[in-house]
Amino acid sequence: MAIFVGKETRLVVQGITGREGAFHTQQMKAYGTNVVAGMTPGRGGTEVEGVPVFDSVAAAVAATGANTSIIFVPAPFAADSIMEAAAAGIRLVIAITEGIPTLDVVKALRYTGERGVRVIGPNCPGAMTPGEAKVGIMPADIFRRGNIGVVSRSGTLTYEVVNLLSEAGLGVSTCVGVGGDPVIGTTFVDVLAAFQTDPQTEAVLLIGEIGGTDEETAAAYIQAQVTKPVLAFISGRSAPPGKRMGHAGAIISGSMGTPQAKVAAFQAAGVPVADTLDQLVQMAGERVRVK
Amino acid sequence: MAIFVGKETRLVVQGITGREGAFHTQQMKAYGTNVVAGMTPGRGGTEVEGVPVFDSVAAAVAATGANTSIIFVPAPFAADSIMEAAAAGIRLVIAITEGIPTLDVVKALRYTGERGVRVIGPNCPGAMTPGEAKVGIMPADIFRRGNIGVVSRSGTLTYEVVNLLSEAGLGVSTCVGVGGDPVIGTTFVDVLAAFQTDPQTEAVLLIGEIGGTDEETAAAYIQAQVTKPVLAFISGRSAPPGKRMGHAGAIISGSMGTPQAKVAAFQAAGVPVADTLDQLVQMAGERVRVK
Amino acid sequence: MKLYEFQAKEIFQRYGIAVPAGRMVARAADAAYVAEELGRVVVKAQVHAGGRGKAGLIKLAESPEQAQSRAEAIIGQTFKGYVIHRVLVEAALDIAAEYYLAATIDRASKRAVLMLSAMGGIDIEEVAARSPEKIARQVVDPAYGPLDFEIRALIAQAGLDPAAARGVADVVKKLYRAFLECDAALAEINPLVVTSQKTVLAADAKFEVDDNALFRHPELLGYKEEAEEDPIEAEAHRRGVPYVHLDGDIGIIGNGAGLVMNTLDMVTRQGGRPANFLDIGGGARADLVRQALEIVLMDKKVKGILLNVFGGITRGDEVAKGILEAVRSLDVRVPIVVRMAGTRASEGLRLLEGTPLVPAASPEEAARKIIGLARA
Amino acid sequence: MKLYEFQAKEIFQRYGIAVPAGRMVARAADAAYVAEELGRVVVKAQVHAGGRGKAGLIKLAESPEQAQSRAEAIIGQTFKGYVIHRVLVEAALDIAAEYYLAATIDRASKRAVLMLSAMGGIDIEEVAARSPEKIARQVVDPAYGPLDFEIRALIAQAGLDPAAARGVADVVKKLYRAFLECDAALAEINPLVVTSQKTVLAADAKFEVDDNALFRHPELLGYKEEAEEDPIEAEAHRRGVPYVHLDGDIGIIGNGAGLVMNTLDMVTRQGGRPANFLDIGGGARADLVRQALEIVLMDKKVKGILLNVFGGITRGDEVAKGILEAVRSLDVRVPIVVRMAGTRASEGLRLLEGTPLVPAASPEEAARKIIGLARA
Repeated sequence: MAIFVGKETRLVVQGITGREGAFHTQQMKAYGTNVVAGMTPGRGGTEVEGVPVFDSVAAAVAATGANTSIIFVPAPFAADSIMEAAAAGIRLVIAITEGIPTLDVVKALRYTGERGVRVIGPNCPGAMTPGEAKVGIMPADIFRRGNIGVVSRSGTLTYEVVNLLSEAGLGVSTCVGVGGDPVIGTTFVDVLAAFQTDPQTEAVLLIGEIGGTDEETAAAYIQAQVTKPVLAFISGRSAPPGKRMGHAGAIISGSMGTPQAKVAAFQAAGVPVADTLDQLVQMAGERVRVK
Repeated sequence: MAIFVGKETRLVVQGITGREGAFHTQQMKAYGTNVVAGMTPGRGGTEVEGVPVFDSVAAAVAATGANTSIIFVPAPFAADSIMEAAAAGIRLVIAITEGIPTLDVVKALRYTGERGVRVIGPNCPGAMTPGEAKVGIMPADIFRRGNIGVVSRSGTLTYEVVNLLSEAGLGVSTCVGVGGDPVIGTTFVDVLAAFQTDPQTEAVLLIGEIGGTDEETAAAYIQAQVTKPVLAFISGRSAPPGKRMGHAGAIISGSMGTPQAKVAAFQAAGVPVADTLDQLVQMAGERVRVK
Repeated sequence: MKLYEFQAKEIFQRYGIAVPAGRMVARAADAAYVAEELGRVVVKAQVHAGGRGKAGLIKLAESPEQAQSRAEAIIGQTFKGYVIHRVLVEAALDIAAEYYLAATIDRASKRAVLMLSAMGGIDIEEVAARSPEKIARQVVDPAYGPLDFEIRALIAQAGLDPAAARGVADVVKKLYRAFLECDAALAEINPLVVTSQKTVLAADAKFEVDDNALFRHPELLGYKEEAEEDPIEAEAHRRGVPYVHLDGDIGIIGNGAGLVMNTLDMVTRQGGRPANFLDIGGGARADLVRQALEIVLMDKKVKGILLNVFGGITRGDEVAKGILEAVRSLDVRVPIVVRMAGTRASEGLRLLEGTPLVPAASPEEAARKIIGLARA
Repeated sequence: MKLYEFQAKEIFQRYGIAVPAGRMVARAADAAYVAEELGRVVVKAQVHAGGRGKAGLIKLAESPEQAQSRAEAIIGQTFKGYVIHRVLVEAALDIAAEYYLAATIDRASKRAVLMLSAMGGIDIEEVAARSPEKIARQVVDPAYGPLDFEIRALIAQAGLDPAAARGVADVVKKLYRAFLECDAALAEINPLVVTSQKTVLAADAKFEVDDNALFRHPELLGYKEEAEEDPIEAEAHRRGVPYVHLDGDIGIIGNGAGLVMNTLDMVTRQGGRPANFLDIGGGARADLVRQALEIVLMDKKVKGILLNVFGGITRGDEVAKGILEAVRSLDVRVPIVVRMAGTRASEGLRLLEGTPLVPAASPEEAARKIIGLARA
């Protein structure tokens, strides 16, 4: 295990009987992820992809010792599912679901927060430690195992980076998509802190985007706490203010969240900022020895 | 200090400018309680009984280092006052106010609970360690310092016991009125736990009453955890079911809260139950050496 | 404040909980009129006491004529001390299942608790006593309200028909909202009926509001007028005096709820029967004592009064003066025993010597004296 | 979803926040009629864009005639790309103080935040940039909502007139309730006016609803109809396609918001101007690609389209087949460049050879190619 997910992961899939849930359960199992249980209310006792389904997360945890949950539950019910996982003793909840109302997320994170449960997402591609476990929806084929930590607010853009890394002969320790929503459970700083203490990770690629101030906070944190090399990229530099570019979080409001501010913050913190993903990967190659 | 209040108490009086607040501030000061601040929104900068008044508890704490609060704020605003005290860093809140809506108390105790703040009451006479501090409304004259801990759900009935103790030449370590409401911050068990570890206390008098199951819980706790002698008395034995005898908490509903159940629980736990207060005090005298 | 069934159902409807079609009537003839419209009906006495079914106060009527005769039989009856003035006439339901659902305060957890049972329609106290495991409970964290997964667990634990689960879950949420927003002490549906068409309705309803929260519920004040049935209690509450009417003949007045409760115990212990509970609270100002005596004497059964006062911060001698002043301003025709304790109690008792007030030094002595005098 | 000022004020009124008397009108003559009733009025353009005051779109009118001429001058104007169809005609206020009040989401604390400032009536972004200490903030714990003492601290920190504190506190509570219960992303009052009679009113109002929560707000759907002003965006949203209309001439389609955003960056970087943002999401099924192309081509300014797809779990060659199928079913008259990456991307690109679709291997190459083709 590099960070968050790995061989120790015992996964319960919430919403396993849905189309997405079932498909990705198959994909995750095929990759070797230890999927121990599924959960859909009213569907307890059945099986999906050979995985036993339970009526509640509590029952799944009791029967299988699941410690990690992935959420494919539809948006109106997803926040409740996050809280159910936390109440059942799950320690890490990865919420893939897109379109959860923000105030539902606020409530769910208040709930998980006081129970010390980590949430990644929502509206994220999940987390993956190549060669150990994939807890998410990322295409496994493009990943190579290695020593570069990747953290990103975007899904497909992350795949693109990972693909370029693999093409360049570089590999990933853990890849974490933190999600594109304005309110998310795990931020850049949380992931950077984990990479900093992870022996497998030698450098970190951070894929930020416009909106919010997570990148600025990350820059300050890197300067104060991170000794490993971090390289950054900011997406959405051409986006006009006030327009929401798909990600609910990617919106420039007033002077907040501009790409200029983010680039400046990283540069002030000594973090090189690449102009393109190609350049980012090239810079990574210069800083990391390939094992 | 025996328990909860003593020489270390630095008291802020919330609602100090009201009739009750001002009167009892004078009484508490006269007893020697270290009243360091008062608080009433909009009255900051004034003085009551020589005590400086602040607009907020936060300001009072910052200026005076108050660590304990007593609440005389009218019922509609009292729960907010309890939360304000907890937010400002006060560690013990004694809520005298009667008639706070139960759901307000539920909310306030949720708030103080997650901050590790103790609340005594509401609807209680407070706590008093004779010779050190009086944080409440009990008549100080009747108290003698000694080694008997007193805990009670009732106010005047407690005074009666204390008075009888004094007449019998016995004294009190700390007297705690936990309050007559159905939902209270500090229960018999909490107070018993504190008395058990208090070197000054040699025996405990517990004045219970009908309603709820605090007495039954206390009986089980005493059997398991308390080595000091405990003597009990149950008030309201003649009360008919379904009638609320002044205390909102003192109501027998169905099979819950009957005096028979409480007496039986204490007896099963080896706790003698007195039939009258005179008898209670007499039993106490037989068990405690007078210093 | 306890509400009548029909009032509780008004609140439930406001929160979207379905109830049977029905009308409240005070005249038996009107019951027939309602039954004309609704067909087969149930005629239900509106009274603040449980056990109506066993007492024959809930009756099925197959025809308007029968509805009228049922109503005639019920209206005017006295049940557990309450005169029945009205009946609720409701469409009879096509019942597939009867559940029990309630929200109340759980003292132990210091939170609200939801209770659900498949054993609906019968006395829940009996279920609680005999098979407590049949009542599923879910404590509600006030920070979040009842969460969907908690309600699912509650329903599963109670063992309800899974086909009814969604409908019941919906009622649970609405019941909690009504409980919270109306500052209830109890909100109960027994039975919660599932019809053969799988609709879920509150067939009966109990609702009790926290009196301390009435100040912020002007919308419920209309119910308050109707709620009080004992005329002396009603008058006492109008004057802001905590008075509970009991059925004995010894009036009890004291300062402090615990002290008064204990005084009742003492009188009962010595063979007397208290006529009431009355707490005058802190101190004992003359006007308050006067009010208290007036209220206690409204009960014509009272043959003697025991005044039990603890001189606390207010000193005993001052309390005695207040009592004397109050008693002198009234024409009291029954004996009064005054027991006084606390600060300067002996000085206070001395002041009563030579007055019609009989002093006593202990509760036992006071109880013995007033019982003797009342019997004389 | 952004609401118009008059809609936001409807919501505020529903939650008990006072607003000036007023009416929304679409014809200038009606503005005179409203002014007859209200006297001195303010005529305010209803448009989803800030800075109306500076642009002369909020005007005082002393008489009905002047109100009509003000409305005539405003209605029909185009402001920041929006045509103004309506004006709100409101009674002019007797202003003693102007404050700023808002509730929004604070990403850093992951909670709602209340913002209050004595610097009301002006551009709050300017205040935030120049003197951030003038804006008092209170993060709201969702477990409790804003507590009275927190609101008092907020008002004290903002340095408001203490005489207005109680009235403002009341509005703060109501604003938060509206924010919470309507699932708002932003609820703003600027200025919050205190009149010389010390009444507190929302003189202006902004309200933005979280689109993800609209499913549980049927009561707000009426506003949605009116909210969309760009016809192509409206059509895209009806089809459930995330499309944002921009003002360039290169249509952009891709899978994944981050990828599309980056594609826009690439085109801009190479000197092109994107006509839109369009995310087709996971995979690339033929019908979805077809829908996307139809929507992008509704914009007649589009001179070329860049399709940027990452073959992830769906393999590149399958994606290419989907795209080919979609394009063949449409009569596309502008050049299309397809850039493909990820799993089996080279196989996918090979399939496009010999078709009208122009393959590209990198975003840079794709951007360069489509800009060149569009200019040709």
